[in-house]
Amino acid sequence: MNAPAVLKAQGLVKQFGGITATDNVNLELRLGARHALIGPNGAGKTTLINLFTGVLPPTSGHIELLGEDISQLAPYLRVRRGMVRTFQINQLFASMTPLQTLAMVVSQQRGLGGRWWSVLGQDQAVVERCEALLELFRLTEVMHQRTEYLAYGKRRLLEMAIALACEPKVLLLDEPVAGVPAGEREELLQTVAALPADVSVLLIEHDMDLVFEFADRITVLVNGAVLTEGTPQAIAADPQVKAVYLGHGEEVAHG
Amino acid sequence: MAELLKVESLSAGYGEAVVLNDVSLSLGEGETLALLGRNGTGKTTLMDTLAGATRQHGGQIILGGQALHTLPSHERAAAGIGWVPQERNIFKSLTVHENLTAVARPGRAGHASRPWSPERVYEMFPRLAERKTNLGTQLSGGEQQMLAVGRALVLNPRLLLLDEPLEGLAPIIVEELLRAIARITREEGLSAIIVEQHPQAILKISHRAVVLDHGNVVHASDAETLRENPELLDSLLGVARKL
Amino acid sequence: QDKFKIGLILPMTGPFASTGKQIEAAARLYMAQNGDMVAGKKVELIVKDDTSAADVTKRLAQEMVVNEKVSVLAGFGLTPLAFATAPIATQSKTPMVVMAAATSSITQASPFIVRTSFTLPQAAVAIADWAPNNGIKKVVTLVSDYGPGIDAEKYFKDRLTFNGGQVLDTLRVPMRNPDFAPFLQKVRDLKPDAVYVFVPSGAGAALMKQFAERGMDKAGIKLIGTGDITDDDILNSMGDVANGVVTSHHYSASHNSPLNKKFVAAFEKANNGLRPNFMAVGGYDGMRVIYEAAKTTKGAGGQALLDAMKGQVFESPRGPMFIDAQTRDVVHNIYIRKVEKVNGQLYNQEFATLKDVKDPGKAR
Amino acid sequence: MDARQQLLASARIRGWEPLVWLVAFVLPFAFPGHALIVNEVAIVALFAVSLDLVLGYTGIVSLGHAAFLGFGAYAAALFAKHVMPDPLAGLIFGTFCATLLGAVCSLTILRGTDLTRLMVTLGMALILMELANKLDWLTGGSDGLQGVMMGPVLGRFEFDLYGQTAAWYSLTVLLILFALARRWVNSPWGATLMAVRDNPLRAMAIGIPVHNRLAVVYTVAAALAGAAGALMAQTTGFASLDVFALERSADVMLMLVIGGVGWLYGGVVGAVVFKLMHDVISGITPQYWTFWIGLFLVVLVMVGRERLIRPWLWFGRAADQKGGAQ
Amino acid sequence: MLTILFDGIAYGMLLFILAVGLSVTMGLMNFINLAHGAFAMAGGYLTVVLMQRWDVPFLWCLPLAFVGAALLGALLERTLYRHMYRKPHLDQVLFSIGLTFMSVASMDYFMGSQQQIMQLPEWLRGRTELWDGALGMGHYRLFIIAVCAALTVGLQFILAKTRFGSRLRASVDDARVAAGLGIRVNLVFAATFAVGSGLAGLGGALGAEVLGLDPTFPLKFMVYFLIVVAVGGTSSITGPLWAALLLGIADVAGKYYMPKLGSFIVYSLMIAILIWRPQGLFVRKGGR
Ligand SMILES: Nc1ncnc2c1ncn2[C@@H]1O[C@H](COP(=O)(O)OP(=O)(O)OP(=O)(O)O)[C@@H](O)[C@H]1O
Ligand SMILES: Nc1ncnc2c1ncn2[C@@H]1O[C@H](COP(=O)(O)OP(=O)(O)OP(=O)(O)O)[C@@H](O)[C@H]1O
Ligand SMILES: [Mg+2]
Ligand SMILES: [Mg+2]
Repeated sequence: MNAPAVLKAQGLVKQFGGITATDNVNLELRLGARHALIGPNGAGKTTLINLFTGVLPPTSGHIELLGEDISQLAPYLRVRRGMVRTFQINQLFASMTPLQTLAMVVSQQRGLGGRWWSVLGQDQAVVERCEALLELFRLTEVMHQRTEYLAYGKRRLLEMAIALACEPKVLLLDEPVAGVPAGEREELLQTVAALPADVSVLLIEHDMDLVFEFADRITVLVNGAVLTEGTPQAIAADPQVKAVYLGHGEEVAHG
Repeated sequence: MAELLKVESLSAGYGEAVVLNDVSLSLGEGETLALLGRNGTGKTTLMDTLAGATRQHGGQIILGGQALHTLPSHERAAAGIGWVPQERNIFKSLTVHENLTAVARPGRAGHASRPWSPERVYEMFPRLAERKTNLGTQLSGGEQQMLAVGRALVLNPRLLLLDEPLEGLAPIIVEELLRAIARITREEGLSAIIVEQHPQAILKISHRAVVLDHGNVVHASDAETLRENPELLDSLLGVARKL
Repeated sequence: QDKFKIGLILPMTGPFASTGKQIEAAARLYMAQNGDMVAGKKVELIVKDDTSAADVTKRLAQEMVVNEKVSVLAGFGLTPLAFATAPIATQSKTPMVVMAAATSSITQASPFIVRTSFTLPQAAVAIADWAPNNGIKKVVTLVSDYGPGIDAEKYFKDRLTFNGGQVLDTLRVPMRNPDFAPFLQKVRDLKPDAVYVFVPSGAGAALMKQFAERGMDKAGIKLIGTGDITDDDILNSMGDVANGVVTSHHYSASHNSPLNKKFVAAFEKANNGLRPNFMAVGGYDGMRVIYEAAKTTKGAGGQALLDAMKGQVFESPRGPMFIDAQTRDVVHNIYIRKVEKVNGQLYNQEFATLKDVKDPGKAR
Repeated sequence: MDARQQLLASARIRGWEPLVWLVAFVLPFAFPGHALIVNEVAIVALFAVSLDLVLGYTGIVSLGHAAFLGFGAYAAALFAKHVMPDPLAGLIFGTFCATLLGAVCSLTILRGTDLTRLMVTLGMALILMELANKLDWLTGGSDGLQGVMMGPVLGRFEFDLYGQTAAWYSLTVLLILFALARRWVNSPWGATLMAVRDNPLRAMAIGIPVHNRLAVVYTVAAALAGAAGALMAQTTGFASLDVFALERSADVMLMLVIGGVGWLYGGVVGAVVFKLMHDVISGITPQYWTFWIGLFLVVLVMVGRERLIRPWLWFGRAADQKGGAQ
Repeated sequence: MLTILFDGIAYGMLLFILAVGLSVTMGLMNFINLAHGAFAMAGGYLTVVLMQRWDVPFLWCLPLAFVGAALLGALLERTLYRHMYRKPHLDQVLFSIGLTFMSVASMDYFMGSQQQIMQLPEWLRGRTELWDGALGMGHYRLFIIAVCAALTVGLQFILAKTRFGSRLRASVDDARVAAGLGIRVNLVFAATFAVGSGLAGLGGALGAEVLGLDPTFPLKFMVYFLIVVAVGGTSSITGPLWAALLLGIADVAGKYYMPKLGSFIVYSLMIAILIWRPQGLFVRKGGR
C-alpha cells in the first residue's frame, strides 16, 4: 500500500447553515486504487464528492490532486486535470441523443472542443470511440433517441458512459449502478474495475455485495466524519460499522 | 383474502406510444406483489398508470370495487393509492415537513391502527426528523428516498405503489424498511406493489410475483415459486452474462 | 393616372395612437366635406401605422412613393420619424405635409416639407410673453425629456428671461415616468410663482392631478404651459383640477368662429362625440393645403405641387393662418387660454391673441 | 444509419437551402417595389439569428438584445457621418463596437435565472437608450441622428430609392454571417453549447468552461446584432432612439420563437412570417393590426408550430410527452 | 425630507400592488404571464366605466375590479392558460404577449385610445401637512399604503399558514406527481391564477389614478412589474414588497436630488442588485 496518493483531502469541512455535512475529513485515494466509500444515508458522501469536484466550496480544508492544491480551482479545470465524476441523481443533456452526447464529450476530451470550423463527427477516431462506448454500455440501440425519453436504467448507463468518455485518471462514482438490474450490475462494475491500473476509482455504493467484490479498500463515513478505514474484511467484521450501517440481518446485503 | 386490486387488459403509454399491452393482474387485501422485469420493460409505466400519470389506452383498473381508470389522477389518491415514483420527485421548493403535510390525508374510518401522520413517518425515519426544515433539494439521495416513501404513507393508502424504493438506501435502512413493509401489510391490511432490481430481497416479503417483458406479463405466480426457483427467475429476467 | 394618392403615415398604435386617430378622422372629415374628387382625379387616402420606428416609417414612405406613386406624404406624429423620412421627400421630390410633429427644425430637413400643425417655440414664446405681464416672474420649467420638450423649455426660458422674468430651475422628466411626485415636490420647494409644463398630452392629466393633490395651487403656485397639457381630447374628463389652468396654443375647440363651430360639430358627429383637438386641426388644414394645391396644379405632383402649397393663406378652424413661402412653416395666431366650464363642460377659453406668430426657431 | 452519418446529418446542407437563398436574391430584382421589405426582413432576420445564438443555443433569455442592434446602428451612422461614408468600413466598425459592448455585457449574464437575465439585459438596453438621449450633442438626442450620407457599396453600387442595392447588400451580409454561424454551432464547440444549455452542472463536470462558453456566445451574438444594426442605419441613413426600444427586443424574440429556437433558420423564418404578416395586416387595418398579430401568436402556441405547418398532424399523435396529469 | 420618503413609499406600494399579482402567477406558479398588465387594465377600465356610467362609489369599485379581473382570469385560465403550464417558457411568452396585443387592440376599439380619467371621492383628494409642511401626505397615497399593507398581511397569511401555499408550490414543482399524490392541481392553479388576476385588477383600479389609463397600459408598465418581481425574487410575497419599496424610494429620492440622472437610477440599481443577487434580493433561504 505504498502507491502514491493521487487525491488527498486534508481537514475538509463543509457546513450548511447549522448542519456539518463534512466534518474534518482526511482521505487519501492512492494511484490505481479501487476504493469504496460507504456510510449511512446523509453521512456526507455525495457532499464529499461535491467538494472534490468543486461543485461546492469547502468551508475549510484542502484538496490535493496529483500533488497540486486544487481547493480554489474552477470545476472544469479539475476535470481537465483528470478528475471525473458521476452523479447520484442523473445529470444528463435532455435534448441530445446518447450519440451526440458522447461525441461531444469525446471531442471535448480530445481537445477538439475549441474547434469551431470542423463539424462534430468529422473526426473518425472520435466516432469510433463513441461506438465502442455505446456498445460497452448497451446503448447502441437507443443511440438516436433523445435522452429525456430513455428508460431510467438506460439513462443510468449513459451517466456512466459520459464519465468514462472523459478518460479519467481519477474516477468518482456516486452510486453508479442504482437502477441497473441486479444481473448487470456486477458486469458493469467489472468494466470499471478493468480500467487501466493507473486509473484510481472512488466508489460510493450501498449494495454491499458489489462493494466487497470491487473494493480493495473501504472508508466508512458517519455523520460527516471518517469512522474507520480498512480492508473489506476488516470493515465487514467491524461491529461499529455493523451497528450504524450494515445492520445485523442474517445476511450482509440485500442481494 | 378479499380482492383489492384488479387490473384487466390494461394498455397504456406516453403520447401515442404504447408501452404496456394487455396487462392483467390482481392482488388481495394485505398482499404484497413483486413486480419484476428487465430495464425498460414497462414496470414504471405500469405503476404510473395505476397512479394515473400516463396515457391509458384501454383496460380496467378496479380498486376495492371502485373503477379507478375513469378517475383523474388526484382522485385516485383519495380512493386509496399511495405512490412512490421511481425518481422520487420530491417537491423541491418545499421543506421536508411541508412535503409531508401538503399531501397528508386523514386515516380511513374504521381502521384499527394508528393512522399515518408526519409524526409517525418521523418515527420510522428519524433522519427525516433531523432534516425537517431542509428543502427538498437539500437532502441526500437516501433521505429523498425515505421522504418519498413517507410522503406516500401519509396519504393513508390502501395500496402502496413502490417503484424501486430500496435504491440508494443503506443496508440497515433497507432491512428496516422491508421489515416495516412486511409488518404494515400484515397488521394494517395494506397492500403493496413493489418494483425492485433485487428480486431476492423483495420476493422474501412478497406474496405474489409478476414478471413483465416488453409490456406484457410473461409470468405470474406466488412469490414462493420464484424464490425457490432461481434458474427460472434468471431466465425470466433474461439476466445477461456478456459485457 | 386618374388618382391622386395621399400617403398618410401616423402613429395608429402605441402611446400616441390618439394622435393618429384624431388626424385620420379629421382628414376623412375634410374629404367627406369637400368631395373626393380634385382636379378631376379621385383622391385616395392610404393610411399606414408608423409603429413608432424610424426605419419602418422610412420604408413605408419609400414604398408609398415607389409602389403607390403617392403625390403627397403626410402625417408624421413624432419628430425622429419625420426626420428619417425627409430624405425620401427630397430624393423623390414628393411634398411632405407634417400634420403633427412640432419640433422647430423639421421643415429644414428637406425643402419638400410643409407644416400645417404648429411649432412648440410658437406656443412657448407666447406664454413667455404673457406671463411676466400677469404677475408671473419666477418660474420653474418642467418638460418631458425629448426633442419637443427641450424645444419648449429653451424657447420659454430665453423669452422669459428676455422679458425680465426668471427661470429658477429647469426640470426634465424622463419619457417613461409613472410618477411626477419628486419633480412636483422639487417645484414646490423652490416656491416659484408658476410652473411651466410641457408633457405629451396623455401624461398631462396625471400631472395636473398630482399638482392639485400636492396642494401646489394652495401654496400659491400657478400652472402654465403649452396647450398640450389641456388637450381638448381629454380635457373634459380631467375635472376640477384643470379648471383655471392658463396655456398658450394655436387651437381650442371652443375657438369662436363660425368655421370652427361647423368643424367641431361635424367632427363630433362623425366620431361618436369625440372632441377634435389641435392634432385634428393640423390634419384638417393639411388636407386643405393639399387639396387647394392639387387644384392649382390640376393634379400634378412634385415641385409644382409644393410650390402651390407655399404661401397659401386661408381661414382655418383655428383662425387665420398661412404657409410661409420661405420657411414652408405654418404662421398663425397663438391664443392665451384659460380652462373654464361652459355648459358644464371644460373648455380652453381664449382670452388673448398674439397675431401671426412665426416660428421663432427660424427667426434667428 | 451509422453513427457517423447520423452525427453529420445535422450539419449537412439540404437541397432546399440554396434554393431558398437563390429566391431571396432574385426577389429584389423580380419585385423591385418590394426590395425595401426584403431589405428590412434580411436585417431583422440577421438580428433574430443573433438572438437564436444566445436563446436557442445557450438558453439565455434576453429582452435587451436591441442594445447591440442600437449600438451597432449608432456606431455605423456616426462613422459614416464623421469618418468616412464607405458602407463596408462602417459595417465593420459597427460590428466591432457591438462586439466590444457584448464582451462587457457578457459578464452580467453569467449567473441568474431566466427572469434575472431578462431584466438585466433589458436594463442594459434602456440605459443605453437613456445615454443616447442624454448625449444629444453626439447622437442628436431624441430627434435622431441626421446627416448620415452613405457612399456606394464597394465604391460602385449606390443606394437607390427602390432599395435594391440595400436589399442585396443586406442579404449578402446575412448569408455570409449565417453560414459562419451555422458552421460554428455544428462544430464540436457548438455541441458543447447545447450541453451548457441543457445542464450546466454536468457540462462543468465534463470539463466545459461554462462561463467562458456563455460569454463567447453572447459576444458573438452581440457582433451579429451589431452588424444588423449597422445595416439598418446604413440602409435607412438614419439612427434614432427607437433602435434601443423594448419593442425591438420583444419583436425579435417573438419572431424567433415563431420560427422555432435552436436551428438558426428559425430566426429567418420568423422574420419573414412576422414582417410579412405585419405588413399585410397593418396595411388592411392600421389601427387594430395588433389584435390579429396577437391572435396569431395565441393560435400558434395553442395549436403548436408543427401542427400549424403540417395540418395533417392534427389527426395524428398528440404531442404531449410524459405527463397528462389530469 | 420626510415628504420625499413618504412619496417614495407610496410609489413603491403602488408598484407593489401592480406587481403582486404577477409575483403570484409568475413567482409562485412559474408561469411567465406577460399579460398581467392586461388584467390590471381590465380592472382599471372596469372602475372607470362603473364610476362614469353607473356612478358606483369608488370604494365599491375596488372589490368589483378585483372580482371582475379574477373572473376574467378564471375564465381564461380554464379555456386557454391551463394548456400553457407545461409548455416551455418561451411559448408562454409568445402566448401571453399575444393576449396582451389582443387586449390592447380591443380596448382601443371599445374604449378609444385616449387617456381615461377618473374622479376620486372628495375624502381621498386632500392632503395632510404635519410639522409645518415637513411631511406632506396626499390622502390617496395614504390610502394606497393602507390597502397595500392589508393585502400583504393577508396574502402572507394564506401562503404561510395554510396548506394552500405548499400545495401550490408542490403543484408547480411537479404537477404530475402532485396530482398522483392527491393534490387537485387544476383547482389549485385555477384559484391561484384567478387571485393573481384579481390582484392585478385591483392594482389597475388603484393605480389608474396616479399612472393614467389608456389602452397601452399593459405594455407601458410591463417593465415596472417585471423589475419588481425580478428584484424581489419569485418565491415569496414579502420579497417583491421590499423590492418595490426600495425601488420606489430610490426612484423618488433620486429624481428629487439628482433630477439630471433621471431614469438611470432605477435601471442601474436593478442591474447592480441582480448581478449581486441573481436570485433576487429576498429569496427563501437556500431555495429557488
Ligand atoms: N444544500 C444543502 N443544505 C443543507 N443541507 C444539505 C445540503 N445538501 C446536503 N445537505 C445535508 O447534508 C447531509 C449529507 O448529504 P449527502 O448528500 O452528502 O449524503 P450522502 O452520504 O450522499 O447520503 P446518501 O447515501 O443518502 O446519498 C444530508 O443530511 C443532507 O440533508
Ligand atoms: N416520457 C416518455 N416518452 C416516451 N417513451 C417513454 C417515456 N418514458 C419511458 N418511455 C419508454 O417506455 C418504455 C418503458 O419504460 P419504463 O420506464 O416503464 O421501464 P422500466 O421497466 O421501469 O425500466 P427501468 O427498470 O429502467 O426503470 C421504455 O422503452 C422507454 O423508452
Ligand atoms: Mg449521496
Ligand atoms: Mg422504472
